[in-house]
Amino acid sequence: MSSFTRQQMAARVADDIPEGWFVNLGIGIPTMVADYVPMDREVILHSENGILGMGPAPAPDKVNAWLVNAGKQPVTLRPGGSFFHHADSFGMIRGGHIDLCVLGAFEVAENGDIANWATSENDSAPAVGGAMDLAAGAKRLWVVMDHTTKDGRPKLVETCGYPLTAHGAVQRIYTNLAVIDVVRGRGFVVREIVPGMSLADLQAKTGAVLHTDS
Amino acid sequence: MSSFTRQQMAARVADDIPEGWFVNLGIGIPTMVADYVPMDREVILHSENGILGMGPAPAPDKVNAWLVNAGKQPVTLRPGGSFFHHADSFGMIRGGHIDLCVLGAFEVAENGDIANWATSENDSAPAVGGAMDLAAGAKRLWVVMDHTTKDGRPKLVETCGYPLTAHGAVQRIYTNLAVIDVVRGRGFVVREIVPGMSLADLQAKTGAVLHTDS
Amino acid sequence: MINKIVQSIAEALSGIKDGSTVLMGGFGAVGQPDELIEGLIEQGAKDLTVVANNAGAGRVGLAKLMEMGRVRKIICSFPRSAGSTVFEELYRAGKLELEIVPQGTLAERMRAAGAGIPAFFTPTAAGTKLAQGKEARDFNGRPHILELALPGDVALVEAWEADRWGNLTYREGGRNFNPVMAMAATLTVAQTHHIRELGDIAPDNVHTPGIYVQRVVQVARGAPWN
Amino acid sequence: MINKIVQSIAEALSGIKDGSTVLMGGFGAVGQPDELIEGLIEQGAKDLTVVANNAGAGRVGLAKLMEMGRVRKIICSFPRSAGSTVFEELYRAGKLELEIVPQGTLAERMRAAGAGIPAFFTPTAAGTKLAQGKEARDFNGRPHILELALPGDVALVEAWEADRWGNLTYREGGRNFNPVMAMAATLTVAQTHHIRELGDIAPDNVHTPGIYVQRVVQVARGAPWN
Repeated sequence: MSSFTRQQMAARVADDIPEGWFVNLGIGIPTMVADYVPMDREVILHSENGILGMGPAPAPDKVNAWLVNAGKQPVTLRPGGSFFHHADSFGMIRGGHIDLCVLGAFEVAENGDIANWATSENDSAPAVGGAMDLAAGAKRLWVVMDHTTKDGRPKLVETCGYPLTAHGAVQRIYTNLAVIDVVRGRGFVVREIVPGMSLADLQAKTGAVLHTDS
Repeated sequence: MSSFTRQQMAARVADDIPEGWFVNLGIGIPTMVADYVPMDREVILHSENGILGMGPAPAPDKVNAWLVNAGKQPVTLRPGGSFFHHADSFGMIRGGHIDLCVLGAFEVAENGDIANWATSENDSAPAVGGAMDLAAGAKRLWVVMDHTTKDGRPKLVETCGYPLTAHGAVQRIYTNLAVIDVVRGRGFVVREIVPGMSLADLQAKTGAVLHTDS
Repeated sequence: MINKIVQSIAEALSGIKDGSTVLMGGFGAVGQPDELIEGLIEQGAKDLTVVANNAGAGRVGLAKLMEMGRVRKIICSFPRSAGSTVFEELYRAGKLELEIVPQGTLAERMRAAGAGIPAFFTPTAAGTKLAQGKEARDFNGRPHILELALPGDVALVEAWEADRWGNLTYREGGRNFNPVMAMAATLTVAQTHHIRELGDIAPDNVHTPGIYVQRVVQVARGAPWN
Repeated sequence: MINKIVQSIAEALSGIKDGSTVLMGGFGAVGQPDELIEGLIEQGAKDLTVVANNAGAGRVGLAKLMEMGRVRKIICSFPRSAGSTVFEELYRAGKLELEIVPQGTLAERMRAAGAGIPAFFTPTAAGTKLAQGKEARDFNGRPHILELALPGDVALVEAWEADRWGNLTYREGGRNFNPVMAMAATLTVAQTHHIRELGDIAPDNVHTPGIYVQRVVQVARGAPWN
């Protein structure tokens, strides 16, 4: 049985982002989404550390040490980009001006709850970064993650077991097996499944009921 | 019996402002204070509409229409001046970064209460402008005003009769007759009286007890 | 290609609905989007709540809009000023609602709306007539009051430069309320003296990033008062 | 003549007391005032509360300050990162107090301290573990929590340009936390790559006006990481 690669997942997310959106991409697969948005489809990338209009990673000999993304990797700036301070940057996020945020997650619940920052209640020094601001503030929150943990436990669940990042924030989930919407009052609604997999197979790897529109 | 002119009042205030202070001057006599600070004593003037480093009024043929003070009169900008938006400007005021604000007033009470924005409780459309922000936010508030109203009623009082601008905010009062400190727990303390006037004469024109340090 | 530049004032103002809250930039004449305000008169929206520092002067712009009966309520810090006769007549006649807000609280309430803060505490106006009906609480032994965010449906701002992404700069004292109003509104319309090619505004010196701006229209007029 | 420029790091940091809250600018290596942090190690103040986005890396700078036992508490958003071994050892050993704050709340709490706002409501972290012990209230039907201003006794920031009045600019991504920390502290010390003559920084493009800066020291180093 096949599954989407990380690249395919990133490309699939990129397909759904229309021109003109202001988008914040989290660390990991979300960052890769930028590589799959064609340059002539203008999507304006935001970074927590005070940047709008990030472009692709520079060639190794063209690195600008003053220009890093939220994951502290070197980036470039597109014409039309701008710099501002951290409170202004999070004002954009918290004020609902970011059209889309794409994050990784440990778990997403069928009511849209997301857990992506702490791996246990006893983890007393977890690193939250900007995740709670983004989850609470962006107009839309999409999650990209594997459908299950490495040892096969579902990451789409009825109720999150890990400490929450935000309540009811997730609208859509892109996994290595499917694209699934989180519909208020209904739960998980399957939009696409990786070729060769049945809904029943997908359900078996999912910790909550999967709905379909058909 | 003599009294200080408006120019003398403004000059007297200017004498007390040391180099390096950030100062906001209200409309009227306070604005004139700037004319009496020598240019080689660097005092940085702030204006509510987003200016630091205002200089003197321009010659009539040198007016820059983009540069006005809070009273909407043309001003100049000194080298080292800067522009910023209204929330940042009032952040300076409200955050306690302005060393001194000089305002006019209708009344000042012996506990430092100031009334300078509305002439009666029934004035339903008074114009507050930035007065409440300045009175509450500046590190020091000095008032410049005539000692009495035009019909001879005292403006230094036990309790303000007009609607308050702020509680306990005034530290010093410069009138046409005297310089008076407002000392917490003590009230009005006379520092200077216009030449030729006795303390008893001044007391007769004042609506609360005048103290002296001698 | 993103292109927020429109070709006419009418296009810039299309779709503004009756009952909207309109934020109007400027401090006195400086940084005031005069042509957009005149355009709003043409556009026809009524029952408006207008947020501005002043309540108009003379019989043009905001004063004219009020005189035409299109403004239900004014939220401002300084309604009475030289030439504010239209405001005063309407207000005395009970035809205009007024909310007086200290100037710093006014700016901060809009900044809060833009930054996702529904309410904040401030010592400004604590214990005064303008604190009536507001929640009070002491912090650090000092009285404060709770002020609410003030969002707009529309902001009309005046820029000096703009590009097709909606990035703006302002000139000198023309900045004033414009950036916070741009943050606070759902639809921000900027009139601009100059249009720049994308990338020609230095990224370190953009005053209002394009994320806050939906429409840009060039009005190559002169200085304020001209 | 106002002159905030001092001639040495030691002079720039003189008078910082034991028990101070020190705000440290930068995001990763970018905009981080490395020489001032090294200078603070020399300066000797202890029992410090440090506010920074991260909790140090390697065995230099903040990590070294912590390793020397000079830091009582860290307030940050992201303590665990590549190379944060000193933090982890001290934290596990119970030798370091930690307050985790969402990154946007951290920035906003300092901006609030600078702007005279003792507390504000935010939806960030509402209903999560980080809301424990905080006042909760609904606005517009949505849960929010009350966050308090976070002032500093000292801010250490890295500027690109500075003048003798303390006006600052930052370079590109080096701006990040620096301007809000400069606002929030009683004593703000800036290390700067370049000193400009008064008036040579364009007034429209000053990023931090000198009102927020008490001392400036030139450190003509290279780019971050160099």
